Amino acid sequence: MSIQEDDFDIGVEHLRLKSAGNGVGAIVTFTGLVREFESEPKSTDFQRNLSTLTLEYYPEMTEKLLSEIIQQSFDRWPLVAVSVVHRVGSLKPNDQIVFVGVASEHRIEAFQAAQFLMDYLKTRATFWKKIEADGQSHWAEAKVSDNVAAAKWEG
Amino acid sequence: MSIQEDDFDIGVEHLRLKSAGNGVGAIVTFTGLVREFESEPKSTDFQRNLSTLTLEYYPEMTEKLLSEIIQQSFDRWPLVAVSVVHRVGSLKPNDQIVFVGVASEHRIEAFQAAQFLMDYLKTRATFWKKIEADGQSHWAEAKVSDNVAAAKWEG
Amino acid sequence: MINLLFFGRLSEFTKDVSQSYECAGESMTPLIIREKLTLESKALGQELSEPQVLVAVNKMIVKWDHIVRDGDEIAFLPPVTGG
Amino acid sequence: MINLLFFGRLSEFTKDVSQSYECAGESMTPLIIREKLTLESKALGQELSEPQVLVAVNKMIVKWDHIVRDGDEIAFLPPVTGG
Repeated sequence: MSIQEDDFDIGVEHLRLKSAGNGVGAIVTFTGLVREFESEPKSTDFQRNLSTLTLEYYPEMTEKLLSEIIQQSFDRWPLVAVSVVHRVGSLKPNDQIVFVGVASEHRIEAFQAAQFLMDYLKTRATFWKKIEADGQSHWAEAKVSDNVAAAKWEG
Repeated sequence: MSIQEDDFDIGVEHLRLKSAGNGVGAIVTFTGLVREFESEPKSTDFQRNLSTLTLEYYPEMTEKLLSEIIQQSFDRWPLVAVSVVHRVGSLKPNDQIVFVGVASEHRIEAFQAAQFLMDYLKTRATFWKKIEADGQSHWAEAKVSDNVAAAKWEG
Repeated sequence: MINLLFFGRLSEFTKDVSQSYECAGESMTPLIIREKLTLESKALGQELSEPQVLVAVNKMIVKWDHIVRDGDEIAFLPPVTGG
Repeated sequence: MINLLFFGRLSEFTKDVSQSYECAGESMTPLIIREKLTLESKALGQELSEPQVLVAVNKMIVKWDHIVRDGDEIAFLPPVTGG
């Protein structure tokens, strides 16, 4: 698990998961990218050109939360390895933001765990996005759809 | 889409998906690997050491079926790009067998489409695995769990 | 001439059976050919009669009573196991 | 001394408010500190009172009536938006 300003290399991350142990039959990865267009909050048609995305986090607490989320994924599914990388600082359109990779014996648990990790990361890990678009900046709003996605893993 | 004897490079495939168009915010990849142990059919505890996995296919028909499956994923979800690579011929433990990559605006459809593609590929694309383990060879049996997984996309 | 293809586990049972049939004007279907093959190898006939086995003519999945013509390619397909 | 941290959108409202409080023997909670901050900035007070805003003491999420001690770090956390 890593929180870093530097970019990450999917090939390197994938190789690490592939080499994680005997019996890996499935690797699922998720990569989140900065999109070039930013929908106006509360509007579906007006879009603005994003110039910079700045990611803030809470040092130490964010690492601890990510570790807990990763631990939960191991508690829920028989996984061989999990890798999470989240970038912070200043990013540009098409930059990579986040990587989640899961290696397991079979594909079902790898897909499930990767989705779980992303849903929990999106709603529980202390990162905040500031968006600069068309010369104005605002903090991103939390999405109801992310809370709905995370809620389905409860209970 | 490609059916090939050669190995594939996740970094290259990922870059291709990342560059597929404006607005890509999510990339999900699945990679299937040859596992070092082969469970005996109809037994859960006896395992054999796999030495070679040979993948047979039906030239032209397999390409056509894969194209249809990919088209269906575009019909079902708003995707930006899909990539499918399947190897054939003789493979060894830990070798890569199959790659499915999906690029889309948001993560939900990328995860769903990648699972759909794998479920359909596993149950509809004309590939057959021959397993050599502990000096004996046999053809892999189709898995009920794959049919169950594919059936959930119907109706 | 109708060419026959056997994939996966089916290929293990085809050592002593015809790999093609002359189509001498008579109306031919995969079902009739399966019956002819069963006379040549009972083991192959049993395998081909498994309900999960599909048949393709010219690389399209068809029903077993599909009419085949001279020059067609018939492929017998056991359950797929790729991925 | 209790240090205060404001993240995300909350940091936009803290220009003129205290970033720390002396803890002079009295029993202190994040709720009391929120009330003190509201006196300094009504806008910040409103933001902190949003039900989705969480509070962490020494990097652990706590309830608003958690007792804080000298040397503690209180962080006010708006809904997260990473990933």
